[in-house]
This record gives sequence, C-alpha cells and structure tokens, in this order.
Amino acid sequence: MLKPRKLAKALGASAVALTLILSGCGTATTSNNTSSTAGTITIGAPVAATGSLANEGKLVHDGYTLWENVVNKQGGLLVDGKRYKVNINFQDDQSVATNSASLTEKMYTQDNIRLFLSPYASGNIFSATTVAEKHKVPMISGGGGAKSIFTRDYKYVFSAYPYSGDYLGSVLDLLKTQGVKTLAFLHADDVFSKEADQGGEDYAKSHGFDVVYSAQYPSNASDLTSQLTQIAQKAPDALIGTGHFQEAVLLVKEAKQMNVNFKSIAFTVGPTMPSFPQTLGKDAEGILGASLWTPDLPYKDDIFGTSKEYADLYKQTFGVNPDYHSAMASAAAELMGLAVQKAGSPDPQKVRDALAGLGTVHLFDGDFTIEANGSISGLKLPVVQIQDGKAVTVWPGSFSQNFKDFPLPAWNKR
Amino acid sequence: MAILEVKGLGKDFGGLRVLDDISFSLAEGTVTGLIGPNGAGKSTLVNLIAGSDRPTRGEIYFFSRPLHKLPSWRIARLGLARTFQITRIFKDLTLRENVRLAAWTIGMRGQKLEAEVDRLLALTELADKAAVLSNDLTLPDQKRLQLARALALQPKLLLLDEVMAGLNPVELDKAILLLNRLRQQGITMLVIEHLMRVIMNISDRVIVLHQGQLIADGQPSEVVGLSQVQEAYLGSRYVKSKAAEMEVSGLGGMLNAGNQES
Amino acid sequence: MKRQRNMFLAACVLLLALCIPPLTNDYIVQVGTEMAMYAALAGGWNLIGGLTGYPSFGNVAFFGLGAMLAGALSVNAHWPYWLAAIASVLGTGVFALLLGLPLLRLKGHYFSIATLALAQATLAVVTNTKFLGGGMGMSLPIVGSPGIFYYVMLSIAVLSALITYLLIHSEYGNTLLAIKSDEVAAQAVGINTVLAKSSAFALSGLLGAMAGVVYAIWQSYIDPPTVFEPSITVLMLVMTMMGGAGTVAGPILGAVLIGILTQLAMAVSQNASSLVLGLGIIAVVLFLPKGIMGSRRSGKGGKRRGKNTFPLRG
Amino acid sequence: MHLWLQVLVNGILQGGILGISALAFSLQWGVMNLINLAHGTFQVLAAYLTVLILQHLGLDPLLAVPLVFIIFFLGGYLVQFFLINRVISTNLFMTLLLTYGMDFVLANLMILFFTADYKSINTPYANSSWQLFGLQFPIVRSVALLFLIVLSVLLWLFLEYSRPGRAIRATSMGTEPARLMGLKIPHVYALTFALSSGLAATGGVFFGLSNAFSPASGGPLTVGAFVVTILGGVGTSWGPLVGGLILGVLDAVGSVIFGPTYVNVITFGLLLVILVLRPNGVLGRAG
Repeated sequence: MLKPRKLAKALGASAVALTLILSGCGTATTSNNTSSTAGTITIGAPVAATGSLANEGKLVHDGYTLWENVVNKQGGLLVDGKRYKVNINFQDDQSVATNSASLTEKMYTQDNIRLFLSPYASGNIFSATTVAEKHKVPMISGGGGAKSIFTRDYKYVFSAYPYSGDYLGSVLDLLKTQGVKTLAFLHADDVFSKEADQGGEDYAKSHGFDVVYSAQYPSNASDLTSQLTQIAQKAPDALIGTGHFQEAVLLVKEAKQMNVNFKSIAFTVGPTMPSFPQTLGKDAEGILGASLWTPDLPYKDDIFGTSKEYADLYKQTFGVNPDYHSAMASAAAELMGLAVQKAGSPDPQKVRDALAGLGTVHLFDGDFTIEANGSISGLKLPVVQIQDGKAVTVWPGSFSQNFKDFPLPAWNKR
Repeated sequence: MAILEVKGLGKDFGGLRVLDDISFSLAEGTVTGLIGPNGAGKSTLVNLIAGSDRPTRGEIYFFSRPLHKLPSWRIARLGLARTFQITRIFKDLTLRENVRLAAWTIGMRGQKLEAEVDRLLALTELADKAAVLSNDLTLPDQKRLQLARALALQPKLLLLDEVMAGLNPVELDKAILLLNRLRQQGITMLVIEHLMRVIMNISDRVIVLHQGQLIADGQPSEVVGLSQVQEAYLGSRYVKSKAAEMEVSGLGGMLNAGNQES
Repeated sequence: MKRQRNMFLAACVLLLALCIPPLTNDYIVQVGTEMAMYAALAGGWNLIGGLTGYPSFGNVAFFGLGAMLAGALSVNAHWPYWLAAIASVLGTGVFALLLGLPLLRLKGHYFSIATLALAQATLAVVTNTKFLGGGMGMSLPIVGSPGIFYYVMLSIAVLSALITYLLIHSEYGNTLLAIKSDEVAAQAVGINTVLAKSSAFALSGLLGAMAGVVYAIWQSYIDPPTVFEPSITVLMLVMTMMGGAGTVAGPILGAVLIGILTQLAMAVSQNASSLVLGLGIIAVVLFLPKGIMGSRRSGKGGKRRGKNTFPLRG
Repeated sequence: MHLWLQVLVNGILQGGILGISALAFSLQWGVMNLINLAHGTFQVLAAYLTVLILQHLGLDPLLAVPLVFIIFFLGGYLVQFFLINRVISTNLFMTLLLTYGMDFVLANLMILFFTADYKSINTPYANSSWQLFGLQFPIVRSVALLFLIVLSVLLWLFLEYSRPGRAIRATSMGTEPARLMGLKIPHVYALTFALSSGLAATGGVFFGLSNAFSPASGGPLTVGAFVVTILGGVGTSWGPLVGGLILGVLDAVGSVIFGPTYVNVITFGLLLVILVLRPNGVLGRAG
C-alpha cells in the first residue's frame, strides 16, 4: 500500500526544496548597506496583494512604499546622528488572516525583522499582532482600527488609525447642521463594519437623531433591494451604510433602481476611493464618505510636507490620487520612523518604549495622541462628498462651505 | 412451515406498475425457480424481498416476521442473503476480504471467522484467488464471489439472481452440483434463472412472472406445459431471435432455447 | 516484510518531524505546525472522502465550529481551555454524527453540495450567535510556545494517521471501503451502512474539531470568516487527492507537498504566489492524476484506464 | 401590501440574475457530471471583457452579449478539449481539483491584468428602472429575467431538436450508449463546455451590470449557481429559471421577515432541506 521508494523520493525532493527556500530567504535578507549609509532598517509588512482584500491591500502597500521612497530619497532615516536606509519587506498574505500571522513569524525568525507594519483589515491585524506581541516586537497598524484590537492588554501593538467606532461622528455632526433627523443604518457582518455601525448608532442616539431602521447583512451581499424597499417605507432623511466597497456601490445602484430617495447618503468605505465615482458615474454625485484624511487638510510634517504635497507626490508616484487608506498607512510608517529616531536605535524594545512615549504627534494627516493601550485619539476626521467625480472635503470647520447638493436630487431628476 | 410469505406485493416506478398483487410462500428446505421473460419483474421482486427496495403495496414475512419495513442490512442479518444479477462486489477489497466482511457482520470473529472463510472459498473453488483484488477477477469468479459472500451470512433463505449466466457447460454442471449440495444442507432457495436446464434440475417448484403478475405456480414439468407460460415466453422474447427454431413448444424447446440464452 | 519496511519509514519520518523544533527556527516550526494541522484535517477528510467515498465539501464546518466553540467556552463562559477544548471536540463530534444521518443519504455531488451548504449555514448561524462572538471574532490569551503547538498539532496529525491505519487494517475499515464500492451490496451483506458512514463522518468531525481548538489557542485570535473559509475544505481535498485518497500516508504527503509548494511559490514571486500555486495544482492534476501514493492497491495489475476513455457514469 | 408586492418583484428579478448565472453550471453538471469551481470566475472574466469592449469599441454591453458569447464559446471549447477532457474520465475529484486550480490561476491573472480594483459596467440605463403599477422594475434585472427565459427556451429547443443538441442529451444519459451511437464524446463534451461558457459569460455581463466586481468576486457566484442548480434540478433547461425564482423570492421575503443577516441561514438551510427531501430538485423526479 505504501510505496517506500516513491515516498522516499518525495521526501528527498521536499528536503531539497526546503533547503532551497531557506537558503533563498537567507540571501534575500542579508542585504547589507551598499551606499554611504550606516545600514538598513528593515520593516516587515504582511499585506495582501491577492485575494479578496487585494484592492485595499494595494492602497496600504503603496502608502508604506511612499514613505520608504521619500525617506530614502532624503538620504535615509537620521537616527542618533547616522543615516539608515529603510526597507519595507512586503509579504503577500493572500488576504488570509492565518497567513498574516505565519508571515509575520517568518519575517521575525527567518529574516530577523524586528519592526512591523500591519496588514490590511481588522481580522488580519488581529492575527498578525498576536505574533508581534508574542515576540515582543512592535507592530503599528496602518490598515484598520477595530477597538477590540486594543482591548487585549497588548504592549507592542500601536496604531495610526482611530477606533472604527469613531468613523461616523463627523458625518453625523455634518448631517446635524443640515437638520437631518431620521436615519437608516445598514451594515455588513465583519468586525470593522459592526464596530463602526455600533459607534455610529450610539453617537446618533446620543445626539438627538432618530434611528428608524438598522440591519446587518452578510458580507458580499449581492442584493439589498428588499432592504431598500423596507427603508423607503420609513422614509428616513439619510442612509448610512457601513460595509465594503462593493456593497456601497451596490446600495447606490439599487437605491436608484428602486427609486428610493434620501436627503443624504453616507458610507464609511467607498466614496473616498477614486474608483467609487469612476464606477458609479453621476450617480455618485453628492454622496458623503466618512474619511480619515483628505489632501485638503491643513496639516504638515517634515517628511511629506503638507497634505496637499503628500497627495501630489502620491499621484506622481502611483498615477492615482491617494485616499485615506494610503495616507493612514504612510502615517503608520512615519510613526515607526519617528519612534526609531526617538529611540535612537532600531532595537524593538526601545522602539516600543519610544512609541508608548511619543505622546501627541503632528503628522501630515493630522494631530493625534498615542494612548496607553496603543490606540490613538484626537484625530479630527473629515468628511468628503463626491462633486463632479471628485471627493471634495466638506467637513470639518470651514470646509462645510463646500457642502452642496442637500437634499440630494431625486434619482430620476439627475 | 413457510419460511417466506409474500402477500399482495406490488411495486410502482413513477406511473409504471412493475409488480402487481404477488402472493406466494416458500416452504422451508425447498428450492423454487423464478422464471419469466426479461422485464417481468423478477429482479424487482428479489429487491423487495431483500429490502434493497421498498414495496408500494403488500407485505413480506420471513419466519412470520414482517420484512417490508426493515432495512436490508437487518434482513441480511436475519438470515436472508442474496446475489445480484449485475454483479455487485467490493472492488477495493480482495476476494477474501469480501467474503470475510460478510461473515464478520453476523458476528463471527477470530479463528472461527478465518476457518469459515476458508471453507466457503473452498466450497466455491475460489481458494487460489483469495488474495486477488476482487476488481481484477473474471466475471464468473465475481459471480462465485457473490455466492460465497451470500453464504457467509449463513442464510436460511438464499435469493439467487442469475448466478449462472455466462458460465460454460462444465462450470454450469459444477454450479448445479453446488446448489444441490446447499439444498442438502437445508438452505431454502429462490432461484432466478433463464437456463431452463438448471431450473428443471434443481427446482421443486417453479413460479412464473409475466408483466409484473404471477401467472403460474407449480411443479416444473407442469408449469412449463402451461399455455400461458409458453405464450409469455414466445410472445415477448423468442419470436424475434429464435422464431425459426421455436416452432416446437414444450419442454425440449424451452430447454434448447434456454441454453443458447445469454 | 513490506509492512515492516513501511513501519520503519513511518518511524523515520516521525523522528525527523520530532527533531524539527530543536534543530530549526520558529518559522519552520510555524510552517510545520500548519502542515501538521492540514495533515490532520486532510486525514480527517480522508476518512469520509477517501475511505468511504463521500466527497465532503463542508469539513471546514467542524474545524470552524471546534475553534469558535472552544473560544467561546473559554472567553465567554470562562472555562479553563483544556475543558473548553474537550467539550468543543465532543460537541462537534455529536454535531457531525447528527448531521451525518440525513446528509449521508445523499450521494456524489449531492452530498458535496449538501456539506458545502452545511458549512455555510453553520458559518451564518455562528455569525448570528452572540455567545459565539457574533461575527466579531474572539481573542484568546497568548500562551505556550511555537514548539508546544507544533508537537500538539503533530500529535493530532499522528492520531489521524493512526486512526486511518487502524481502520484500513480492520473490518470496520473494510466496511467503509465496501460502502465506497457498492452501498447496496454492503447493506445486502448485513452492514449497517448508516451507522458506519455516520461514525466515519463523526470521526472526521472529531479530527477537524481537534485541529480547530488547537488552531484557536495557537493563533490567539479567531473570527468566523477565517475559520470557516471554504478553501480550507478544498485544501483538505486537494492534499488528500494529491497524496493519494484512501491511503494512510496520502493526506500527510499531500499536506507537506502543498505546504512546500506554497513556500516555493512565495519564494519565486511575491505578487504571483497564488498564481504559481494554482499552476502547481493544475500540473499535479494533469501529471499525477492518481495521487502520489496511487489509490489503494491499484498498482496490483488493476486495469488502468486510458487517457481519453469515458466510462459510464453511475 | 405595496411593500410585499415590491419585495416579491425584487425577489423575482433577483431570481433572473441568479438563474442566468446558473444556466451554464447546470448544463455542465447535467451533461458531464462536471462541477466547475471556476464558474464564477469565468463570469467575472466576462464582465471585465465587457468593460474592455465598452471602453475600446464603444459597444453597449447588451449589444456586446453575442460577441462575448462567441469569444467564451471558443475559449470554452479549447479549455474542455485540451484541459478538462484529459482528466474528466479518471476521477470525479480530479475535475474538481482541476477547475479549482483554473479558478486560482484565472483570478490571479485578472489581478495582474486588471488590478484588484473594483469595476462596474456603467451605462445610462444600468441603474434605471421602469415603473409599472407603482412598482419598480430595474431595467437590467428585468432584461436579465427576460434573457433567462429566452435562453431557457432556446436551450430547450437546441437540446431537443438540433443535431448537436441531441448529441449532448444522448451523452448526458451515459457515455457508453452515446459512443455506440457513433458520437465523438470528447467533441460533444467540448461543445457542451463551449456552450456553457458562452452562457456563463452572458450571465457575467448581467452580473457586471448589476454589481461591482473585482477578480476575487467569483467565489460567491459559484456557490450561488450551486444552490440554484440544486433547487431547480440538475441538467434541466428550466431548472435554473425555477431555482433562481425560488431562491430570489425566498431570500427577498426572508430578508424582510427575519432581517438580511439571516439570508444565508435561510438559503443554505433551505438547500439542506431540499437536498434531503427532494435530492433531484423541485422540478426533478422524486426519490
């Protein structure tokens, strides 16, 4: 039944293959400095290039890469008087959370990497951060901010993202100024969407809104017409959708098909991405997006300059306008750079302590404070609105002058 | 005493009535031939008795115990074994494992189990092929395997569905001998067979099915002489191929034709 | 004699596997843990899919349910993890047994799709059950070391191989093979096929759940989409078929080879690793259609079918 | 009352989208006993192709359907003849594995060529609807249902009355008799796969018109086709229509009564019940 010779052959082949892999990886990582710099600081990032998160994964990838490019172009990261090249080691987790963890492990053990940036999506971040915590090396989230990531008493996990539950606050503030009273909420069933929705609904209720409809749908839903029909019966002023890109597109398409009209429509994920107006054309006009960053914000730092300059550089490098996913990723990478500089060395323990002690920082994406549990607070979240196919900042503060199309014209009047 | 009693048995497939109102009983220790043209419902009847299929109407009793609601594996364990017209063997198992599995399911273990398997393999003259993967056996060997496997259940009633089709005359004689030996051991048998020579040789009694109905029941020599039986045969299956030879009616013709069959 | 040689080989492989943690680094141990996990899962799949001939497409349900149940019992009900693990494995086994009764009446593709539906339905129910984390996932405390999890997973893989070995060399295993060959005939020789199939399915479920509960505490974070990912079932199937369905070594060999193929693919190209994996699977199908170990005993003079024959289907 | 009428309409129209996607799947399964795990990804590929045609040739998606159909027909023939035929006779699982590998390769090639970005086929009518008795009938979905009915009729006529169609039907009864009839099975299989690829592509166009898609969108489509095929009965011309309508309406009504989060519980629970009670589908023969 067993065929020993075949088995032996297969085992031999596997042994050879394993050796090859290991030696291959070995050579890849001993990339010593070639230029005049004092060395290279390598940062690991298990980010999806394939699978269901490939789209957002690429945005995060590009955000990290932009920081890497800029720092190296400036001659490297100045640490304790010496300049270090930075190198981000990307590994494709194929959108699978288990892979995020095992690749982090791989980079730690095999490639001797001690500093990490997170993958995209809360589930993958959960998995990857447990490995970082196990090995006591810092990982900064540039791909999501579910609150439950930070309620685990981890000491080595930090973030550039605000809590998911805070995303909708600004949108609701904006709607409040327009006299919106009744709201319908629809959200997907993943960690991020549930937290964002819960945070939003709580905020709405405590700020005098009336939540007339709330429902959870399974991720990747392909038909929500009946929910829209139901919502239409309650005739709420605004629809708030918390889910994924494709579901935001689906909701707009179907709301129009069903001729269900709202004074305002807002999504947490979707409108900030350039492909949203591209995909929906003029049907995207006037739709609000809860954003974490826009190029219009009045912040700046030493690496990227102003938000505007960041956006220009990004466009120049990757050919498309950045959305907040990329900016938050860049900010996370920047945070890592700041911590290394403050620590005076890439030693993971020192970097971790430096991160914990950074306090309030001023980056191109805003001013925020690193909290004791690794999360951040204080970031003022903007709101964007699709106007003429572009995402225009309409919140906070004086940006509200840009706000228009309220109430939204009926679908058949567009 | 009746070992098997069939009362008003009927089976429909979709709208098609395959068996209708079949009633008969088998006396213990007898051999009964079940004949009829193709499509008469013989195999269906065996399937119903063995529990491989459920009757639409009617009842079946085995030693006065109702069978028509039992799953076929319970029926097998009660001592009612069968073979299949189109051989059904466990092709991933060796010949020996095929037979041993059946003996094992009725509770035999250890030395006794092995000895019984040896006995059955010798009885069916398969001993030299015991280690062969049953998928690699010839068709006649597979048919014998089915018989050995059925016997391993130590049946009181054996349903044999064309176990001899495809055998050459020498093998046929051996098979008849074997069945006679089984009869001597007191195993009751219901034998489906197209070969009239076999039926005439071993049966105490013959039942004839035609278009799902029981049209004759009696001594072999009586039954073969009945006009409705001849009609059933001549009408449906002979006319086409053997019409020329089949001018002679009666026993001789049936026998002759039966031999060339299959 | 042949059996002794096999035993010797198996012992060598096991010894080699035992040496991995002290001799290599944590990453290889991690990869090894994953391979052992898949070997255990594929071994479990092999019981129902390979031996019994019922191609389950939903075995991930047992893995997922095992993980989520153990997580919930320890996090939400505050049971010690070992107790939660045992309860979860047993619970999942009963779940498999009960669900197996109606599902195993179906054959071929119908059984496949029914088990796929079972996995999806279980995922949907878990996602909507608050006690089981309700789609938010669960964080377990970080405990143990990579080596410990490796050895635990390895034991489950060995257990799974051992069960397969014992089955194949027992009448119960022959019962399953008989069912795979011909279920009607199996019943006709007195085999209680319902019991035999359901118990194989339950065993399969137990092994899946064992891998699941260890996975949960090993990863320290579990959420439904990850542990109910349909491709995990597909991987079990791919590995078993690749190694050889119905054999003891097949699932293990398959798990190791796919594991190595994945690593190779990642080494070859960062962006196209999935592509390379896909091409690898296609290549295996085209050039190793019988699995590396071949199907059970098929080498013994069995008729091999030609490339373009189209046999009658049942 | 109006709510329920509209929900019913929504369900029926979603049934059209579901059914049109299942036509191909059901045909492959019924004739070749082939479960094509790459089915959904084929459809996504067709959606991308439609986008390309729209962008470069300016051809309206609905008018491009014949073109897309022909391209996939040819491609499908080659895939079956040179790839799937090599293993379809060896083992049921092997074809599963092969199509799984194809799914992997196709999806990742699409990422390389089209990036992982979400796309949608956008036309002026894509998001519009007709109004009738105060009810909304989205144009794309209504046309999809119309297409499904027409395609079901055409498929039925083709299988029933044309020579190649009869060859396909004969083959679906078993390859041995078909071979005895003098049919070249590899070509009949290739023809079947070609035809179903064309049908899958047609479904893909409608999917692209009604949803946003990325290279990874294929999986749920395959699962959906699976469910619809089982509900309607494998290998019948009307199965996809019936299965699609049943699933569409049940999901729509169920999602309103129990909430959309229970849609999958309903869908897959129903599927389990149907499988156990009526394994040949609602239209199929009982038992």
